[in-house]
Amino acid sequence: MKIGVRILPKNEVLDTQGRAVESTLKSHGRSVNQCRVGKYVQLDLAETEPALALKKAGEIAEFILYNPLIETFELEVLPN
Amino acid sequence: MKIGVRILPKNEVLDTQGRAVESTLKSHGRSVNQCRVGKYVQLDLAETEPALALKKAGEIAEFILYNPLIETFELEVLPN
Amino acid sequence: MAQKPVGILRFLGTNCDRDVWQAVETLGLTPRWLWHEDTFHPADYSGFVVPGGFSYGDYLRCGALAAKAPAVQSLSEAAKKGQPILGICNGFQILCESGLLPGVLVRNEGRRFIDKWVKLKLRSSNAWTQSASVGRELNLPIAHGEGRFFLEADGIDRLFENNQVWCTYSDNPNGSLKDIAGISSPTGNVCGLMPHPERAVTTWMGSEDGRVILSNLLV
Amino acid sequence: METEFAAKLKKYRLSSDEYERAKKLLGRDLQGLEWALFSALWSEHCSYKSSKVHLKKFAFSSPRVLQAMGENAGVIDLGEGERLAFKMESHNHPSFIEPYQGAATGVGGILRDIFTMGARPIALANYLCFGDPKAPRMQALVEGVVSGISGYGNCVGVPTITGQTEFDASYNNNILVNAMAVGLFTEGEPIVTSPARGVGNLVVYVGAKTGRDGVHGASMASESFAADSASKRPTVQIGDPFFEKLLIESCLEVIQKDLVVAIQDMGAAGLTSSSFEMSAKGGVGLRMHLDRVPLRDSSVGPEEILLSESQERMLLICEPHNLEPVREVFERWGLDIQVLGEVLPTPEMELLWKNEVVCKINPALLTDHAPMHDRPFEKWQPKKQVSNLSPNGAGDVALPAVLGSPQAMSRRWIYQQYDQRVGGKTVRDCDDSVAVVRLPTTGRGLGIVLGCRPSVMRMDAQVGGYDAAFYPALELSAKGFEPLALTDCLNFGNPERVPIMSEFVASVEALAHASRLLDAPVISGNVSFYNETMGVNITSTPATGMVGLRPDIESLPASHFTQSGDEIVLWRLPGVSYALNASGQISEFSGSLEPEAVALWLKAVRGLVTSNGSQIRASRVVGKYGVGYALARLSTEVLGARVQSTGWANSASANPWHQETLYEVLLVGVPGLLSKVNEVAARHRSTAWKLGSVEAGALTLDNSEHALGNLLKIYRTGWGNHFAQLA
Ligand SMILES: Nc1ncnc2c1ncn2[C@@H]1O[C@H](COP(=O)(O)OP(=O)(O)O)[C@@H](O)[C@H]1O
Ligand SMILES: [Mg+2]
Repeated sequence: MKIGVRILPKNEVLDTQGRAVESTLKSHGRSVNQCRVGKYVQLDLAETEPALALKKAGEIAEFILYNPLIETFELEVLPN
Repeated sequence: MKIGVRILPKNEVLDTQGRAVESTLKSHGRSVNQCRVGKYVQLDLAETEPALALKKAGEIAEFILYNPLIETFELEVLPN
Repeated sequence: MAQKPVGILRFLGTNCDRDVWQAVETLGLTPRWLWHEDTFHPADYSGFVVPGGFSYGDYLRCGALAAKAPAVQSLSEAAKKGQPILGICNGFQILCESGLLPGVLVRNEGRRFIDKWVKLKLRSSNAWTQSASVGRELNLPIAHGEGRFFLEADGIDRLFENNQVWCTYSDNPNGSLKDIAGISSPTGNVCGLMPHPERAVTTWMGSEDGRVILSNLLV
Repeated sequence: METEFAAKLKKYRLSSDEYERAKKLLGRDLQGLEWALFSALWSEHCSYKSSKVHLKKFAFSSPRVLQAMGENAGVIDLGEGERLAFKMESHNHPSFIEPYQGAATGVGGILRDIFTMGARPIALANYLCFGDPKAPRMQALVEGVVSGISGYGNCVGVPTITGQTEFDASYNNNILVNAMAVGLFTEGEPIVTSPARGVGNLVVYVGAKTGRDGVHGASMASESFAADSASKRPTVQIGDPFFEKLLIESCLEVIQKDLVVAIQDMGAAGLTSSSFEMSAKGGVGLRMHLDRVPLRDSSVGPEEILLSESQERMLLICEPHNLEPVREVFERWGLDIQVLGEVLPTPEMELLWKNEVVCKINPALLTDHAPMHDRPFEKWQPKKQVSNLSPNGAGDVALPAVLGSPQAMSRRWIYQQYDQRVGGKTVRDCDDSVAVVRLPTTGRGLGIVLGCRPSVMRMDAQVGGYDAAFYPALELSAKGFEPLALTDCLNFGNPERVPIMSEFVASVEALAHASRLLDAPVISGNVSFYNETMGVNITSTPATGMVGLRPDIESLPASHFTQSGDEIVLWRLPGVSYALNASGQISEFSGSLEPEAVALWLKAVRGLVTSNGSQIRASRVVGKYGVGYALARLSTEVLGARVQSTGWANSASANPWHQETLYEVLLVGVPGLLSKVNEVAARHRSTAWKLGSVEAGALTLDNSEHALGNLLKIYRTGWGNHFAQLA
């Protein structure tokens, strides 16, 4: 079962990448209100039950995928 | 309106980060079948219509967010 | 009695390990490798250096993958016992990710890797700076893409109150909060530093200022 | 039937002549995998079919050369147990398609050539040619290439300590990305080569798994770019510097423990070229079970396995009893290892798929019997030579204006992204015109410089070929280094065009002649033809990398003024003279080079520098934009100079400060320096003049005074003006 992990920089952390994308877009006349750039991790797990897979993915995220000082994460079950 | 852009390395392209994360997880007894690491971009757009926002986000993704030679992307409408 | 050896940690992708080895030898001390997969007895060593480089390619977040290694568990024991530990550059990032030091190092404000000589100021004394050198200016090279120190605001204030900010940039190259180049644990034995003292231990390298820090390994 | 055959020829990029040749060698038609093998190994990239006849001109024997052309890299003996391996290679086409990965994998590839031989990489350098900063995609190409080099080199832990960056519209659609790597063997460390040996020994695959990356890459690099090249893109090769670092450590460990018989990296045409070369050179056969190759994706078939250019992979031969110790080393470094087969007594490559022989062929047919072309060319005739330079040939070129131009401006934006000190051996970094590494066991100085000036090549390919060796040799000599040896990367357009081939031959012959005169052999190199896009050929660019040696690193002359009151001496051996116009072009030149005289004079320059120790405090070779520019580059925030043009200026020139003569050097030292130079100058039909002295505050050329702060500002802000998107 595949689980997606969306990791985004916290609001109070300066997101240098997001800022760079925003300013490039602006200079090309494609303005956006805001752009945040984070990470996306796709985990393919042996678990076949969504609940179990989400639990395991959550543990993996806590273990290593994100740093709570600067990031937040969300999980999503992906279609196969 | 907020749009999420999931960017992942193409399947046939080597994912250097995913490979390293996968093997670290394995060596800590948290094995996964596969792990792919990409980017997640959250765009906050002026558009309020989902269809229009998705169209604009798609254009922005093509313009700057992803490299078609090595990546693929998917869009999702995010709750406010 | 000969001094106990200095332990140098090696992870997959560490690349300043030989440079630290060379600097430790230059000081007349005996270096020893500590392999990431193995635990060790802290008491067998007089101090530890976690060298810079790109452990695990800096993938995911720099230092994150290395922070989980068995050798880091032994290093935590050494930290608790009050032994001197210095993390340089990626070594600093590893110490932060493993929780041995507070905060985190994120991408430089200008997003690009920076290699240059910088002027630094030593601000407090700890296991890696003697009180005599507080206030001193140093000239050391930096080489990093992710050297911007970050911690939420009250955390930063506490660092200053506790004298844990021991080294600052005179001309901030990377957007680091409060010009921070190095911090220490509350007890002062665990220190992190973004610049590379091991790259400045002989005149032909361009500066000998790295000795001001590394010579504290001599007990 | 006929059209199907034609389509196959096209797919495998074989000409009908080449097909006939292959058929004759085999005594039958090509079948199965043979198409892929001939396609890869007979490509220009692997076979050097258009250049081989001329590359032979580089050969000359020197006791210093331990390994010359033909191996992964050349090796020279530095004496005292220290030996050096180095080589330069191009990654032009991949970098134009995907600049970050193209440049990164270029660095990875050249490093593998070095450590496969058992040398530890100690330095990287890069030679970059970009188009007009305003050309389409150029800002993104510069950004991508530089971050690719920095991303790979920094992570793998090898310092990038010098380079050269050129801008010219001829590279607008075909940039050049050449990377050089230098590796060191210390006392007792073995040099390993690639010939397979020992019947029954194992053929072992190590490193990354194989994917479809760059399938048909080698044959594609041997074709001109068409407008639709996007549609022909194979899967982009992704470099993993982290994996490369593991490969460096593990390969050096098995080599130093003497566990391997031969080793070869899988570069262009991957497993095919590595295995066929190992087998052909060793005069033995190899049996390889292709289905044992570790795959990233199980659907990859035998032909793709043979042609894949997945990065960070090696093929090695070891004795069966050493397999376990070899496995132990690679596994400790976290790398896969897989036995593919064994060494056979007869020179025959035997490829199997699921235990069935799918190809059996004599490897020499593909390597030694590859076609060789002696492409038509014309004897060299200078086209821009005049008897006297026209007074305004260079147009109006004031020093400040020149300093901010793409050709002249500071390249710090580039090299500030490179780790220049990892390894702890860097004495002089990218800030200097000559990079200097301290050899760790003997404390001697190793100097590294790149050469080839496209502006001079555009002026005259023969003069440019000489200059590609003489200019870096002079830069080394002016710092007291003895030039030892060269590597090259010959970047040219379409060799099937006579003017291009003529420039190739003229410059190769000049370079070969200069290298013989300098006693600095060309020990390795690379040819990149077909740098032609939509009919436009690049400036012929035979890039070079030269190394030199000094017995110590004490009193190494600086590259900037160090002390007020120092005497500034211009020492010239008159030859060719010209002036660059503001856009970096040379419309005419006068005079001619006397190569023998240049080589002797270079020795005199080095002799003077080394015998005067700390009395010569700084030196700089006069180059682009003449003496004025050289003085500006010697100036610092505080120290400039007051200098006069009386006596030494070439009369016809409108602006003496702007003219360049091949060859001349500025020496800066304690007062009385001129008389020291004069003691040797006359013996070489050369002349020296005192231009003036180092002075604080300004650079004053005759009567025009330039504030130092302003000059530096123009020099440093040039980058931001021309590359506003990157600043
Ligand atoms: N691509 C590059 N990589 C690393 N260093 C470079 C590169 N291009 C230029 N440099 C460095 O920039 C400096 C200035 O280059 P250049 O203008 O050619 O002057 P110089 O004549 O002093 O070599 C040199 O010292 C060179 O080493
Ligand atoms: Mg140069």
